[in-house]
Amino acid sequence: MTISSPVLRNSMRLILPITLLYAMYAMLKGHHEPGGGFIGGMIFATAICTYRMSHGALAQLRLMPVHPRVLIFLGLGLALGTSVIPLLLGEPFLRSAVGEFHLPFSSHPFHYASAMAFDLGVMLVVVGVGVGMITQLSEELE
Amino acid sequence: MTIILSICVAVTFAVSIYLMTGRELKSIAMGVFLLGHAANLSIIAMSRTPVRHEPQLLKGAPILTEAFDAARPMSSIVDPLPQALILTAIVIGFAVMAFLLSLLVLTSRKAGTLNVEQLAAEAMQGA
Amino acid sequence: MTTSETIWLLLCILAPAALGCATLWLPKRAIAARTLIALLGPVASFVILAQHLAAHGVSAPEAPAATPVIEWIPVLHLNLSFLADGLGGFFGLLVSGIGALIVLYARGYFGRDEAALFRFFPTLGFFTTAMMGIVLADYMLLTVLFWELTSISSFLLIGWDRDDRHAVKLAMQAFFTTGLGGMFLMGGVLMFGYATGGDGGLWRWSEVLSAGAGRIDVSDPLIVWSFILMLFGAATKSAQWPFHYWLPGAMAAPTPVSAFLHSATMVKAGVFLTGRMFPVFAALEWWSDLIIPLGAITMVAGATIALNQHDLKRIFAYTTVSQLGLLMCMYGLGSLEYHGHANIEWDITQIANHAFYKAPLFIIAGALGHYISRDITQLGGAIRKRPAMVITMLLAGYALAAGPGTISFQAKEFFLYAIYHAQESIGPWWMLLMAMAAVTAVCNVAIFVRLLTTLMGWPGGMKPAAAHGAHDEHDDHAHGHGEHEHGPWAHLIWIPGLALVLLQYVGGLAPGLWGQWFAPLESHAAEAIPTALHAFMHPTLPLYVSLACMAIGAAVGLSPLMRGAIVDMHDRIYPAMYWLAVTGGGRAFRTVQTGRFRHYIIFVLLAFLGAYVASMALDPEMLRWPAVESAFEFIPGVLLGVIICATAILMPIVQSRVVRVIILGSCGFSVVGMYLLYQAPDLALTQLMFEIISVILFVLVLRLLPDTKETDRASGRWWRFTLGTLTGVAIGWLTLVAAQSGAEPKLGEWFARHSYTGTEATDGRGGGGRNIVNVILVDFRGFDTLGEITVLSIAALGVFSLFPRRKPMPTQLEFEEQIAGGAAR
Amino acid sequence: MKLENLIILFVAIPMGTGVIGVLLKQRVQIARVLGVLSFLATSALAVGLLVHLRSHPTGILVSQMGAWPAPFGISVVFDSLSGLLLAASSLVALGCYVHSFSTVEPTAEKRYFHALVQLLMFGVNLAFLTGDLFNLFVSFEIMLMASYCLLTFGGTRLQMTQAYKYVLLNLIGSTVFVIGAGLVYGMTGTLNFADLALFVAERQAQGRALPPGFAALSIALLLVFGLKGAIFPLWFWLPDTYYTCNVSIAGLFAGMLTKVGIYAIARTFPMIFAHGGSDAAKIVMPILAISAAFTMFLGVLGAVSHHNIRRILAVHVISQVGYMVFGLALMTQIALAGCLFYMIQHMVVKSCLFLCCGIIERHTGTDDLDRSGGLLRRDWYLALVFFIAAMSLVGLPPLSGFFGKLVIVREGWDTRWWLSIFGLLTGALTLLSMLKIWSYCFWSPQAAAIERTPENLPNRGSLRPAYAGATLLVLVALFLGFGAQPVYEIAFRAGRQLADPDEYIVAVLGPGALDEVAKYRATSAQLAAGRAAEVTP
Repeated sequence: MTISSPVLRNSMRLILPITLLYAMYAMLKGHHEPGGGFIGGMIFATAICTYRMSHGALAQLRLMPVHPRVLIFLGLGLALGTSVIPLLLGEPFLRSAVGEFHLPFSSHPFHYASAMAFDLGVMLVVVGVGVGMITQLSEELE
Repeated sequence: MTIILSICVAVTFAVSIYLMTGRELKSIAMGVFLLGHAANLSIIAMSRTPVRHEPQLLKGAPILTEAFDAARPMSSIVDPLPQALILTAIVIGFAVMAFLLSLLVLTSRKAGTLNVEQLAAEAMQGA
Repeated sequence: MTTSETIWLLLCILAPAALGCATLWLPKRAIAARTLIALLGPVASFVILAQHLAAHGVSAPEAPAATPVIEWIPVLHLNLSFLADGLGGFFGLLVSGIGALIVLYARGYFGRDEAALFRFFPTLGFFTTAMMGIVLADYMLLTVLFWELTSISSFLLIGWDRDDRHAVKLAMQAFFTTGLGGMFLMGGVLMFGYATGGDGGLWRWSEVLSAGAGRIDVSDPLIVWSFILMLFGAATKSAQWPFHYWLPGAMAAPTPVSAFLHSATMVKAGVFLTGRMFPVFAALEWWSDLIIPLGAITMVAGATIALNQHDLKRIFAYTTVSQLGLLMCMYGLGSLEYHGHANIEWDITQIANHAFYKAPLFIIAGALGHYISRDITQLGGAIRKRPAMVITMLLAGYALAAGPGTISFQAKEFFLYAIYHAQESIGPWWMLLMAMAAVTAVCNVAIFVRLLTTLMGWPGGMKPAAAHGAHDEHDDHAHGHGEHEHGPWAHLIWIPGLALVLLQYVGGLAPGLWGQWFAPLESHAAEAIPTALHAFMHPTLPLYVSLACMAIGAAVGLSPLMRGAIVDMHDRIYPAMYWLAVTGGGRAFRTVQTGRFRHYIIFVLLAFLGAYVASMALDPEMLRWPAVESAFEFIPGVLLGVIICATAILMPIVQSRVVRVIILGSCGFSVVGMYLLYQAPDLALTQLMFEIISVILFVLVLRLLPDTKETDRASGRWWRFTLGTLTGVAIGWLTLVAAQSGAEPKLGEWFARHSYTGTEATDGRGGGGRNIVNVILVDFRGFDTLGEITVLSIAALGVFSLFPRRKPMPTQLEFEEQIAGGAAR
Repeated sequence: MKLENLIILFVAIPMGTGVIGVLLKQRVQIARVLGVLSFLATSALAVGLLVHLRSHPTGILVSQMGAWPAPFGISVVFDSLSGLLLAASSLVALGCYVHSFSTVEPTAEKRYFHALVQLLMFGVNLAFLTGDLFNLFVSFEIMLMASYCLLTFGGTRLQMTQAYKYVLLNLIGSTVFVIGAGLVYGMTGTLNFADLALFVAERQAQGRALPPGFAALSIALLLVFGLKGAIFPLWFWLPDTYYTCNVSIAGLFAGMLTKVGIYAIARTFPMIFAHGGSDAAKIVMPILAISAAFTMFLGVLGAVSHHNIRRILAVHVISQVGYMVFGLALMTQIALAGCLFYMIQHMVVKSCLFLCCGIIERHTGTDDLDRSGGLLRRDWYLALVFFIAAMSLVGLPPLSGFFGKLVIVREGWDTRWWLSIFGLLTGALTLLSMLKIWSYCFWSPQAAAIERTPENLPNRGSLRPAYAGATLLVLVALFLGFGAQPVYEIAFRAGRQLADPDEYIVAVLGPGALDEVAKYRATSAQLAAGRAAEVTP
């Protein structure tokens, strides 16, 4: 399904990077403020799907040159991986770690939680699924 | 508010059952969509708004500005767990919905109809 | 006794099956070797058992001595322990002894048919093992176990002609009937164990027998019912009326099977069980009330139908039914007291008597069928063709007629005396019983007279003219053998019969010898077994009756009356049951399983509503109107609620699919608003994004689907509306009740406290995040999330696999090319 | 590594394999090897743990996800109940999976088949392990989602005309489940099974009533679990769909899916919702009893009346579920143990029958009884396997079904004797239906309708995995029959722990959890003693 409107095409070109960046931001800050992997992933996926509508399948492919299943694989793998690692250290499944480290040019300590890696996995899965489903159904339509 | 939510749950549930007993799989799918809302609204009712008389937007949202100290009454924020449950439910509901819709597409392609009566008749023939 | 005795008896039970299966490893051609090995099985059983009985003697009935227990499944009261008392030991010897003869007979019967013998010996061994198990088991459940194994093996043997659909049906009939009985036997045993104290109850025959009346409360309805259930099992297995139909049907089996299973052994399992139960349950009033009529009716029915048959095997099958009825009746009469002691004598002799003439009758029937025909009308003057066989048959037939000089005569006299004595307890009913016994005797004599005149070719015998069609079914050539065999092996087809029938005459002519063998096994033998002469010297009513029966029987046998080949009307019982189960059951099933989704959803919801209403009746608290403040305290909330409800209600009303999608979307957005009111920003954001994606999906899918309008009758709408409303109210009310229950949010509070930093409870470990919902999602309940993203992934995989890619996805390279091409253009 | 931490592997291994399977779409051989290894690992782990825990005082291992203490973090609990079910389900999965190598079409196999099977088992294992109501919902969803995908696998027309019923009915179930889980939290403030059991025990010890609506709520959850377990009158999705899917998958479904529903009832109702004669128990137990009678009897009638092997087997699943519900309806320690044993034996046996059905179809090209016959002559080994499995299903000794039925029927004589009678009758009718298959398929002259040229005769080599799968399961079934003793020992422990959840509560919530309850119990015992003392003089 493609909507061929020049306005949409051009505005999408502008909006897309911002949206994708915002999606990443929403995911990263999710631990502290509204947001998180699901929301970030959905925003990301929606953006890509809208881009596909305005620019066509090939453009989407250029933007994301992998089959969505790879994203699903990576996402699930990341989530499972972060959950399994504590097991190897003799801790229960999914045990999270929290800590802080200082970035070179920042006075604020960067607060991290291992759960964020998990959240990244969630995001990847959501992107993969959202994009995958819409792509598949659009292809059926074409 | 709880009463309003309960009414919403009742109405959405009732309508979705009405739709699901229909003959056309498309309207049944709509019913499924509504059913998800009914479930989510029902769970959010469990979180009991903290400020009974004037719920203000996001004032008691479960986001901490500082560490939650033991002295602070729990009632200053809403119960976060129902929200987490709903979030999970939304996502799962979406997954099922998406699959169901794809299934409908394929069903109409293979069987040529989405009318449940016709589908049943066809399945009987096949047996 | 030591554990080794248990092992020996186990070996005794397993030997026939083990050696029978061992024949499978020998080459198919080595018939002689296979016969010998198969023979070794029952012989070994016989020897071991005889040795056991000789070494340990036959225990007194009140104090049965079971072998020590080897634990198998003690929690279920199913262990290995064996009881070779008089009854069990006798049956064991009978089964293994006749089993050995049958192996030889099978060799003669099947001749050089390698394939048949190849299959036959293992199955026969399996059966012999099962039968030995029934009679020797001490644990009641072990008896049940072997009981069912006999059903299985007899099924395999009846369905021997597996290409014959009719035989297969008869095999199913037999298995179903005895299997049904087996189920109830199992139920009865379980009920008995339960009623006597569950895990501490009586689960072994030896305990049951020695506990006797002391621990068993015969007035307990559970005990009564357990007896009735067990009796039901015994009755089906022993082909009691009206379940007797399966036994004549089982004649589809090859004759060795008929001779072994359906005359001498398996059908006696029910009698055996009745004998086992006798010392315990005879105190029940139900015992005589149930068993005597059951046995008597079976006795008469079997005998009269037998008289109207042409096929030798069917004749003998029905006389077997009759005789089984007699044996049951005998145990029934046994509970009636005569001068203060049980009215039963020499019960084991009566059982042995039947085996010793009925098996030879079958054996010769098979042999005659093999060489001439099994149809009695075709056998006129058969003595000239096969004298040895005919003489054997007539010897056995004489015993069937209970002529003086056979053990059969004494057995019948005992039975008639038992009826005669029963007048003390049952009053005038004894005359009816006596009449029934007389009818049976007349029929048996008539059958013998018919056999005699026909086989000898004397006047008065059956003539072929009387036959009508279908003799082909009645010969044994169908069991696959080519030309007749010659040489010593060929005689095996009748010699085993002669060997058995001679025992009848040993007992009849030398009762001392018989008494020597059998008296130790008998628990109900008051005096030495009398000679026939004794009866004539002391004539009483029973003797007159039996003499009269002989005279009338001879007359009936010679007269042309009752010589048709009728079909037992009970043959319709099983087809009727089958029809009821298959057709009737199918209809019943299809009334609920209609194949229509609408019906299903109605059934499900009605079930839910029914149970819901029932639970409200039990829990009236939940019907109280919850104490809540005004519903309209917050206007935005009310507005959003109204929008949600309104859009929901609009959904079924509008038809246009575009409008529907818009409504669906607006409903979703109002839900988002509701989440915001409920202080749930994460939820609102997520719902918003999913709403967008869902709407995109809906639009996509709706474009892929045909656009058809829904039609439904108005009445349909009304019940849909009612059902929907009721369910909605039920769920809504439950929500309200739960929300007002005022339970403290234990989990939620803990999560809030530990979201960022920890407390002592967690050694200071916290989730490290300020957004509690997110911390719950990725940390506290991250496991849920892991599952949730799996669901998402599976759904995606499902969609991918539903629509296989028709064209391969352009690879990176192709795609570059296309870009390049596009640029060039 | 601590033993407790290991139990998560039941979930992690299939999930990991499934995730890798997503990527190994085209590399079928590697996926197969990995899949077999995964099921082997979980089976070995389950059996090993069961053996290891035989001497353990309670036999319960608990792992807290994320190391958050119970009831706040999600508990994963391996007790006797879940242990037996996990062992059985892993073995069944292994058998069916191996069997699928010869029945799933090569083109279809590349459509994420391996990943879906693994993820299905992820869901099933999680359902057996989890100690949290909402997590149970998640595991149901994983399992259901995977089953939707596998059900429509291949996308034939017949599948498409039936699959929607399965999806939609289960969807309603899931929705009610999620509402139910939410409301349970609303009423009790907790979701952890042990904590819920404690909540109920505390209320009962104090003599306080449970919150209003608790009975109705448990009815709603019963609907959900019953729907999944295919009990009367909620089974409709099952007979209409199971016969449409690939036969290995049908075997997998028949073995697992209904058992998960029954497991959920067994896990939550005796311990929580219907514990100790609460209001909910007063309504739930009669409902279960009536439902059990109908489930057993109507189910078997439906099975007898069909004339296709697949349909007979599919409908039979229902009838056997009836026995399990029978055990649940009695809710005594022993009956629960019988129910558990019946569940595991039925998993194995029913799957085995489906696998046999797959091989029969390869021989005859159809599952129509009228058009097949004479298989005994052609394939005695298959006949043997089928016969053993069929007789186990019927419940003839000394095969596994007998031992399952035995305990349940025995317990039934006390209060629900009519159910026991139904059970026995059902057994006989089951026999009839199995004999029907046997006599039509294995005996009977070979039907003339089948014309088998050498080309379309199945290739023995390609069927080898199918035989291997069926053999594995029949061996397990034989073990369950002849080796019922050790299995029953564990099952009895499970029954005891379900009927009296104290051990479970302590194992999950820690040693001090029951202190309060014990105090109340002691007080009420004193009171009762005092009252008795007052009455006596």
